Parts: sequence; C-alpha cells; structure tokens
Amino acid sequence: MHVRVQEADFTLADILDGFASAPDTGATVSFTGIVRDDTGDLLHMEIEHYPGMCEAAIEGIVAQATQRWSLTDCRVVHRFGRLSPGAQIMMVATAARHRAEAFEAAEYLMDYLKSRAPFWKKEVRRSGEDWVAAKSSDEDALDRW
Amino acid sequence: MHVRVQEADFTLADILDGFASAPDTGATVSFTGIVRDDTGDLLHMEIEHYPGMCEAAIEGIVAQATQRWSLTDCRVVHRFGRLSPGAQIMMVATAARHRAEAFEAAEYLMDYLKSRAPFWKKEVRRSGEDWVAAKSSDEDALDRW
Amino acid sequence: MIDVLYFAWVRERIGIPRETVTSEAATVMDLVDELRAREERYALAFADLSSLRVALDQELTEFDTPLEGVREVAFFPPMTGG
Amino acid sequence: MIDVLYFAWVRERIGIPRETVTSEAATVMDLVDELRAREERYALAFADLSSLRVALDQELTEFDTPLEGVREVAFFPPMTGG
Repeated sequence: MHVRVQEADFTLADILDGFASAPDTGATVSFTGIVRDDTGDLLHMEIEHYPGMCEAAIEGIVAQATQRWSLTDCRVVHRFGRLSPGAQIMMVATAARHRAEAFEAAEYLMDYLKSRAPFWKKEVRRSGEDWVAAKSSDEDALDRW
Repeated sequence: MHVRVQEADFTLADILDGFASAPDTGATVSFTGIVRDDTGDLLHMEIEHYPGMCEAAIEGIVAQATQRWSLTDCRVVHRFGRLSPGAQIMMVATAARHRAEAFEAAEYLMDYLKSRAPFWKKEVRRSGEDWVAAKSSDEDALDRW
Repeated sequence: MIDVLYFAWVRERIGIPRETVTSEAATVMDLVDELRAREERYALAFADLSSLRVALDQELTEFDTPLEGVREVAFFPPMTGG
Repeated sequence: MIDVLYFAWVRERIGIPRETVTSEAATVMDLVDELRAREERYALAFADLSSLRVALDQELTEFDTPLEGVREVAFFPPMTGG
C-alpha cells in the first residue's frame, strides 16, 4: 500500500489514512503535483506509463529515501491516463523524526520520480499536442543527492 | 481563513478544502508537525501562545512567503493548549507554479514559525516538566533566507 | 499605564501572566530596571536578558526601544513555534 | 525471442507499442542496429540515441549492455514523471 500506480484520482485523506502513526514521528511532508495550464488552451494531459517497471522503480526510490533519512513512513501515488487541467497527477508523503529529514526526503523522492520513474507526459492543446521534454535541470537536480 | 490559531485539532482534508484551485498551480506542499515522544515518558505537551500577536506574526510571515515565491495559495494552522503524544501541533500548506517554489516556501514558513511566532512548548514528562529550549540552529536557519 | 505581559517561564517565575504598571520608563530597558528593583522574583526573571525577548504592541523589538505611545509590553523566552 | 517495448514518441514513431523479435544481437546497440536496418520508421525512431533511454527487464541500463538472458527490452525518451 506504500506505492500505488493507478488511473483513478485519489484524496490526501485516503492516502494518508493511518500515515505516520509511529510514536517517533515528529514531522510529515506531502507533495502533490497538479496539471497546470500555462497557456489557457490545455485540453488535457495524457500520461503514459510502463506497467511493472513503474512500481519497481518507485519502490526502489522509496527504499533509498527511507533508509537515508530514517523515514518512519513513506507513500507515493502516481496516476496515468488522461488528466484534465487542475487534476492531481501524483503525490509523495514522508514522515520522519525532524522536519529537515521529512522535507529533504520528499524533495529527493520528487527529483528521482521526475527522471527515473517511467512515465511520459503529453500535453494536448487546442493548438496541437506535444510530449513534455525532460529538462536538463531535472537531470542536474539528481547531482544534489 | 488562511491563518488559524486554535485549540481544536484539525484535519488536512478540512484545511485544504478548496486549496490550490488557481489554474496556474502545479505543485502543493504541506507540512505537519506532530508531538513526538522521544523518551517514552511524555505525558503531554503544553503549548502557550500570545493571542493576537500569533495571528499577526504568522500573517506577516505568510505575506512574505507569498510574495517571494509568488504563491498561488498558502495556509497555516497552529494549535495551542494541551496536546498528547502523536497529536498534530501545526501545519503549513503552500501552492505554487513549480515544485521548487512550493518546497522552499514551506521550509521558509517553518523556519520562521519556529523562531518568530509567539508560541512556547512545555514537555510534561513522568520525570518532570520542562520548557523546550529554542535551538541556536533554529535561529541560524533564518540566515538561509 | 502600560500592560505588561509575561509568557512561558517568565510568567512562571514572576507568578502572574499580566499586570498593569504605572511607569515613567523611557525605554524597555528602563522598564526592566524598574521591575527588577521591585522584588526578587522580578530580579530572577530578568537576570539574563540574552535569554529574553520583548514585544511592543505585539511586534518583536529590542531592549533599547523607546516606550513612548506603547500600550502593551510582553516579555518572554525565545519562541518555540512550529 | 525478445519482447521489445516502445513508449511515448518512440512508440508513435514506430507505430506499435510492442513486438517480439528474433535476434542474435549481443548488446542493446546490436539490437538497435538490427531494428534500424529494418525500415525507415525504425531508423527515424533510433536516429539520435542521446535522446533515448533503454531498460532491460525493467531496469534502466546503457546501450552497450549485453542482452544475454534478457527477456524484455524497452526503448523510450527521457522520463517525465512527477
């Protein structure tokens, strides 16, 4: 239940049910990614994924983060399929003893999910459709860790 | 409704109802602080606050963060009174166009709330009670900004 | 007439959460000296100013700030919010 | 017999999401060369390897990795998760 790859929407309340109940948890951080419409003509976003490898890749990233920051809990949800502007794309949640650990682990998870989890985003606009290009800054972000 | 100082508990779902509905929001981050029992003998935490100044101080910090990171939404809740181990103490939530802004603003809010919002924590243990001392590292954290 | 508020261990040491004082103090420091002179418990609470913070009308400030026009002074230890 | 999977614009350019190929390729690069030689659409999809990534049995790897024992090869552009 710690990693979910699904087409359906999710709620924070649902994902965080029972989260961070360990007595040594002092801080939790959650991040949610949302379909943003920069130009006002986005019809929807299409997220393609590699079933099986997604889950394995995310679980590997979660295991790394959990060990490095001694997380007391960690959850990741990532959606695929057709998403409207404003829709939730994914979320991560981390729980740790102190706030710095919870924040760092959440940022680490996001940096690795961006570049190492097999999802591909296509933006379908009134003016045409385009695959979202990976940014070199996303790859560079990994050097921080 | 963006800043609440209250004795009652809260739920993320309640606080984040209608949060980040602006179309240019691409990322939201939330942080929750929880009463941690390090030694296993914590009876409760007592949070004293300065009514009026709390709200004003937090609103000032929120205004700073909102401007600096062009936040599309921002909420802060901070509790006072008697809190049991495992209870939620406070939360912040930030919404921005990109993830780096949402993360940085949330960390900024936390750093400033720690040292600039008039709350004082007392830990009541079986072995006695003590005011939580401010850490010099908390003050140093502000230099980052 | 100034309202003086105490929080956390300052409140505990002095024994009351607030009081109204009549004072001609020009600065926060002058007021601290007047309070120190009153009773042992005040002298103890204000023994080490480096461990104290002060707010005037709910704004954090320094001990050398003038008190003119101020209605509310609060003394407390460094804050531990969040 | 190796299952070969294509994602995102690689899939669109080649026109199919997956296929099973019979190949004696020793490395990923050898397999890429075999595919390129097949048809124009493959040649186009594999024109610039710097814009491609490859996974063997669902693990990210490099183009010079041997294929021995591998059951599934996937080609795709840099990932854009999160």
